[in-house]
Amino acid sequence: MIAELFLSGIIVWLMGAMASLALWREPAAARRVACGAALAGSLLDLTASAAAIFSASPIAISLPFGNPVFTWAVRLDPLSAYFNLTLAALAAVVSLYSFGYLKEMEGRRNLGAFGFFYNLLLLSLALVFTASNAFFFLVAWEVMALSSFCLISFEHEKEKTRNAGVLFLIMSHAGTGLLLIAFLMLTTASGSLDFSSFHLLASRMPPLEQGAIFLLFLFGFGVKAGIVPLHIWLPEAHPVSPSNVSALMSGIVIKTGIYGMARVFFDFYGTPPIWMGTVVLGLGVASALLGVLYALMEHDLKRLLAWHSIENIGIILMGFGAALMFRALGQANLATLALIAALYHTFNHAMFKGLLFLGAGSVVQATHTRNMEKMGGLIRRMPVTALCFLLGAVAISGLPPLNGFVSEWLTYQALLAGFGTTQSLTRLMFPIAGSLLALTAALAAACFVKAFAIPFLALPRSNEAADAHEASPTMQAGMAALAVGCVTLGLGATLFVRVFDPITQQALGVSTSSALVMAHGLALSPGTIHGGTISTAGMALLFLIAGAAFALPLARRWRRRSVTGPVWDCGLPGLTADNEYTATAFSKPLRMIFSALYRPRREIQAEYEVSPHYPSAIRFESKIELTFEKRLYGPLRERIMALANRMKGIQAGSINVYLAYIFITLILLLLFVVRG
Amino acid sequence: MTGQIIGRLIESIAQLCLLLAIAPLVTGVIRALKARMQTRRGPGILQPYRDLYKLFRKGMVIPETASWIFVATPWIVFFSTVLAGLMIPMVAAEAPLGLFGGVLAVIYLLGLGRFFLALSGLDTGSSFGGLGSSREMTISALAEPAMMLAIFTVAIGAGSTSLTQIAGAAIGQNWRFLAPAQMFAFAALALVLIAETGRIPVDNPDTHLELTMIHEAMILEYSGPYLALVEWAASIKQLVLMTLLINCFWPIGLQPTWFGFGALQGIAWLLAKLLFLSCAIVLIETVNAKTRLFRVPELLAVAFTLGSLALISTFLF
Amino acid sequence: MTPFLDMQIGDRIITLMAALVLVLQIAMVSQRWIVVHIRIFAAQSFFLAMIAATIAWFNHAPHIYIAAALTLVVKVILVPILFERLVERMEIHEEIEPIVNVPLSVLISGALTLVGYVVAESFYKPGEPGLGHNALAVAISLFLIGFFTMINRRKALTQVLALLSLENGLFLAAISLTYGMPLIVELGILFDVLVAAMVLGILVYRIRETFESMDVSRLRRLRG
Amino acid sequence: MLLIALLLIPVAASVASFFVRRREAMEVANVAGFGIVFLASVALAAQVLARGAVSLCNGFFYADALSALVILLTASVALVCSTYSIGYLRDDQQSGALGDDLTSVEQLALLRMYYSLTPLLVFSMLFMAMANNLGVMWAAMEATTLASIFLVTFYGKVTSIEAAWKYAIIGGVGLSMALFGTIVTYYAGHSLPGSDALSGLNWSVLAQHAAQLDKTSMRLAFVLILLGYGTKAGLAPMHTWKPDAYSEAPVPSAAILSSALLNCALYCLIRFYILTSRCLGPEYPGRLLLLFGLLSMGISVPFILVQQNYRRLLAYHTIDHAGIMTTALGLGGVLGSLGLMLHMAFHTIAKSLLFLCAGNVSQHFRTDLFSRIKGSVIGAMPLTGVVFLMAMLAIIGMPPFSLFQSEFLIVRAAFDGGHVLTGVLFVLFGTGVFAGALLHVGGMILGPKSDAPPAGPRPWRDGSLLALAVALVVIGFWIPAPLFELIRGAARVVSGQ
Repeated sequence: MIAELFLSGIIVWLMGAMASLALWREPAAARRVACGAALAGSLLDLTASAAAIFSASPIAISLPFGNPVFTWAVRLDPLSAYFNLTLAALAAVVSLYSFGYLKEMEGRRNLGAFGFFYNLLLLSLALVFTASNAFFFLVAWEVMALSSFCLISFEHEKEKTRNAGVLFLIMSHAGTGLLLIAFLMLTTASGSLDFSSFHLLASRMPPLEQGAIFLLFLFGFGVKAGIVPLHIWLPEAHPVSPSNVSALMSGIVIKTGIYGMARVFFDFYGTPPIWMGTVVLGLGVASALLGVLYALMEHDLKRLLAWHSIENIGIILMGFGAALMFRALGQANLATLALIAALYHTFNHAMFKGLLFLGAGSVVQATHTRNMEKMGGLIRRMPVTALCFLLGAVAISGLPPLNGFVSEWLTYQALLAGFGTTQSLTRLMFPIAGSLLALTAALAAACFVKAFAIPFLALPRSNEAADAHEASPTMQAGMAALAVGCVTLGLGATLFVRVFDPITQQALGVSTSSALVMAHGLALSPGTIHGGTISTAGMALLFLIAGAAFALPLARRWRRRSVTGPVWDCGLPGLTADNEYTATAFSKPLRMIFSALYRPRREIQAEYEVSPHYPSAIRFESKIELTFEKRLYGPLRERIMALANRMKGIQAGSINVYLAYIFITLILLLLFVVRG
Repeated sequence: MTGQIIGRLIESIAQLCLLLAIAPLVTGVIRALKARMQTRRGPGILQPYRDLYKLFRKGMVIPETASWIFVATPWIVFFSTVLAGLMIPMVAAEAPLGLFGGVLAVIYLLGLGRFFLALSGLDTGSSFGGLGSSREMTISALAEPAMMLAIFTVAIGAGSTSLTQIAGAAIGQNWRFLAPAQMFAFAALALVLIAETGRIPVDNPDTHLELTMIHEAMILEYSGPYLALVEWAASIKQLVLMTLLINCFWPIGLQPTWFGFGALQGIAWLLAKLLFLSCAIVLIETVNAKTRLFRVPELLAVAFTLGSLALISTFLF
Repeated sequence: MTPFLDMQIGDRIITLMAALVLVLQIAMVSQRWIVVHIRIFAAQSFFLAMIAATIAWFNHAPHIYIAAALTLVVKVILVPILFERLVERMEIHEEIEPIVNVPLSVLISGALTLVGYVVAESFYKPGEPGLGHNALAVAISLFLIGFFTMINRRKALTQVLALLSLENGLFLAAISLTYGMPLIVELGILFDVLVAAMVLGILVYRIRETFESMDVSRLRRLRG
Repeated sequence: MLLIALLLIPVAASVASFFVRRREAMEVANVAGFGIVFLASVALAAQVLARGAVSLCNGFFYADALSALVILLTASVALVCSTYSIGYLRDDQQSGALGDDLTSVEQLALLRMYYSLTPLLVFSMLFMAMANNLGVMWAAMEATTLASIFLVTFYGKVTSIEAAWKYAIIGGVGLSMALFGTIVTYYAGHSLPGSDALSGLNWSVLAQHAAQLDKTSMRLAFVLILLGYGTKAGLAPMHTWKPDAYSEAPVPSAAILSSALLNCALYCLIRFYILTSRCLGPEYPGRLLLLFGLLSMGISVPFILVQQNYRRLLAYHTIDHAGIMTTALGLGGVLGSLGLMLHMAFHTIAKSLLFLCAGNVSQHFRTDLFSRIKGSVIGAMPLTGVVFLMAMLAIIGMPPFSLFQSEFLIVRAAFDGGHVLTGVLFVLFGTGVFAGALLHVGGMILGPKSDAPPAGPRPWRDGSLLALAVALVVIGFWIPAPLFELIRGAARVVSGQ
């Protein structure tokens, strides 16, 4: 039954892809078919994976493709099903949103091709999460990369877009190379390509190979997940693609890297040596911190969100790292807690990052710019979008009572409990990581004050912003759905954690949701001996009561006594948008405090008319330096290109030289023959 | 079962009243002491109550550029602060709403309030508001890791982030705070408290010079009842943090439960300790001058170092 | 006369002529005039044909006679005539200027001969009829020296000649090692050589036409 | 009988188009001839599948699965290229690309040369594939060179003559080394019974008694053969002629050279590899092949990274893939040889497709340089653009296209065989090539629409393009069972098990 549902979902996506490609001459029809099929397929997949998580035994299906050498086999075990659930939940909403979002493009762009690749992306994602042998996994993996590439470079007439797409595909392919090596090392050991033959295999290998495979997998998947320092493609590629695609990219595509790591760390490895966990934890902290720090300096709304994806991937990796370390320390329960925290955050991030990107999409479509400095005051023109975006911002900043808070709280609990698990110096890593997580969260909050306030609040900063209009109904519906998702995942945490039982059972042989839920499902506890508890539902309840009992009546009473007046403008008549605090100004203190990292450059050009004290116009520009791009990748690229150019001398055009190559080779080989 | 719930309810209401009642008092006391230290006569310690009363009865001016965020913020700030206040042990080790969240929840609830306060600062479009929000978010972000380290140290001692557990573990061993780890953590948390409550040398609560003010700049556009709410919330937040500090590190007189005469004794102890801490704060405020904004990170770096020292010393001793 | 004696005489004769062929090859390396170059090539091919004939005589292998005859026809008569015609039509007068100067290239060809002998040694098995391994050494040396000459020449035509002399080495190897390949193979190979000579001749002609020179070291437009 | 037909029809086509007067007649002769050849080759494949190796004229002709596969691939490429070249040459004739100052008679002469040489080229390739005698095989190989030289000089440009010269000289040297190798092989077998007969050089015979061959001679022979046929296959460092020849020849001929002729050269290598590995064990030839294979792959990377001419880019891709297949051969074993054969089939399709796309582009934009292409290909001619990008992605080993499967097999073979370094280098070079190709081709195909007029209809060219494109896509998901059996049979021939 589940198998049929899953397969039908796949088939619907396939049909949608083909149909919309066939309809490329009728944009409207193509759009409806593409989005409709995507939506239907997602719903089918949603039910299938929801059922599959709790099904007694994994569901194995073999697809009728390939050739005698390679089989295209998929298996839905709880882990796959969970990620599939994330995918389907997000994809359904995004497809709904796309109905309205794509309408703008009708006639201007080839929606048939878009629909094709869009459905193909969903299809390949589902297959990545469920592929059950190394070969097919890589095929799905690359198809996913390919369709993402085509969607990223959908607006390929812009050079920035082209470069971003190419950079993405090249880096992703390099990562695939690492994966290929790692998988084949395992295959050589097990003699089969099937994932089931890799189960706990890696831990049985000699330490050196074990470490090599681990690192290969970590970086191979890390490229896709966008961990520092392999992240450089992410802030380029996510902003330039259409916003519904960005939502998918940030929401789920980068999660394939997380899925791969989960699969490797908790399925292929039994009890890994502790250094592995340490490495992952360290990378997680670095990604989280750098991601948010760069996000703070960003004034391109979508780029800012892209940087935050790096940050959240870092938070997820902290959970993984902790889980690995706990496993090495033999703390199955704590490992479970950390794993749950990571997986929970994965789902949450899919929700609120999807929501934020959809919101950004509506804003960009309304204002025709991605630059926050040109927006402002949108909360009046786009109230629904604003509300949804606000909820997303609160959620991603990890503030109660929404879902981001719950998963970050679980992460804290795991890190906190870690201190007691060992006497060695490594225990210090846990609290340090915890405090840096706190810093990250606080900076994220600061960043989202900016990201919400500058575009949505105060006065519009440009004409486009002034006459922006609210998004179309389907788009609103999509955003609203995700907002509701964020709220429910926050308040219903105690219900949702039960989902993890089968996964942790499969991965670690522990299922703890009963220990996590307290006070009849009112409160959530880390399940450690006497850890603290939280009850997001309780908080929300109190807020509601208080609001209903005091806020509303009093507010109504006070409104009678209130008048509206102008803002205090220091006596200078008339407050205009020019007086407003800009995003650049908002992030200035942090730019100065972290200048060691940013190396900011500023240019000020002022034009004077009368005296130098009264400039008629001032142009202020402030740039920061992206360290990795400038210090690591730039030089690397130049080196390689220089080397290649030098090697071109081999083909210098002289036939005598060409003959000489052959001659020398011949002599050498002859001597080799005689000697050997 | 129901008995428990009712018990919790009573505790909560009691603590709620306590919070609302003595929060302005603490502010008042601090102001008065400060005046005395500066050999001014200064306002009486009940001045804050008068201010609130007056403000609540005034009308108010809503900026025409403001959106519903501006109106919603005071409520959210107030409620989240009060809710945080109900999660900490004040009189009894048993925090009334301990079930709803521990120390992390407290911090994040305060964070929620700050988030919306900053939004409202930017909502009006006045550049003062933006200035205030930007500085507030920056400083609080930098304060966060130090606070978290200190709290971790304490929580590790108690093996829990539940304040009930922490305080409970502290009960009885009244001189525990002499342990190096505790002292470092205390120092760290104290510095954070100064930063969070916007006191000299980080911020100056009673000035309206745009160069120096942070918190005041954010709420510059508020007037009447909403200003009252925000100010009240600010003083409650200050009370909460102070209580957190003293009851975690210095649990003398902390009662096991709210019921019985112990409660009164507990309240007395609480007030005494608050008074002591206020004196300390006043001392600090008077002997220091407000530092430049870009010196604040150094202060918080010190706090962070103290926090990590605390950790390491728990690790050593 | 016993076949044994014949064998020895045959060996002597063959070795002698092989040596001559080698000398001619080195002479080609040091040669400056194209026409003489062609003639030396003809002479060399003639001696090869003779070697073939001798082998055929002493080993009673009639089909080698055909090979010998064909060599005579193709390499001693047809190809040289073809090339001399070409030289006349293109009125080439300038002398060959090699890339490596003459004395050095002669030394190098000496060294290559050494290599040839070293390689041939590994084939020498005392058990076998002696006829051959000397000749093989010469063949390999011819091959290598011819190759070196190709590298060393600038003129298209001389490169072709060098290529042909290099193939002479192959021919010598074929007959001396294995008393000739199967006939049809020989025919095929010789036919190919002939066609190759013609094709290359035409190419040389067109190069001359388009570049007003035969200097192939100037053909350096296609790079990278 | 089939074999004879396969040989006679191309000759007939060649002769026919040499004597007819009108262009259409030549076109018909070519297309018809290659059509029949294709059918015959399919029939041959079927026969081989049904009854194993076919042999004729007491073993002078010999066709096992390996030959059948090579013949099939050659025939199909020839057919597609013949249909393509109709449109291609007509376009050239109208646009005056044949040479501006040519009279119609001279143009016709050029066309005649093309249409009569191409069948000869195909003929010699087929002949080589079914010749049992190694000497004859060599002769046929030399014939391919001779037949293709004047295809390279087709445009009569300065550069094309230069290219032809390098092709001829280097090819000549290479083949003489191959001949030397053949002679030594013959010598190695001269102790066998009946060696001085014609069959003494028959591969089938030698393969049977490979064990008795003289070891030292085989060592020498294999080295010479490797260098010789390696030159034709374009293995580094004997690859230098390739970019020149491929970028100067008319596109259809370049397509044939880079796909079919490469197969033929590898075919010869394979035959000798089998002999040598049976005589000396697989290590000795294996290591040498790995060396040259990896070297070729490595050398092609920098040239692809900084290439400015897309036809030369394709040429370096061919070098890269020659390296890949040589590596596969060197790895040997069941996996290696299966990977090799699959890759040969897949590469033939993809590479010829790429050249045909390049032909369309260069005829529309009148340049071979990336920098000179204004706007984007996909804007000017969507079909070509899409297919080009697709084929490029396929050739750099992107799933779901088929080449990924074969390369996966090859790398797996490397790891299974313990050649970890080989596997790692393989992946490394693969990534390098991927990056280079994507940078250039992506930039060329994608981009804003140029204001230049879009290309008109090109039924012949686009038809051939589409046919190959469909084949390329389909084969990635599903290989017809008989074809797969044929490939597997060929792999068995290589691995001997």
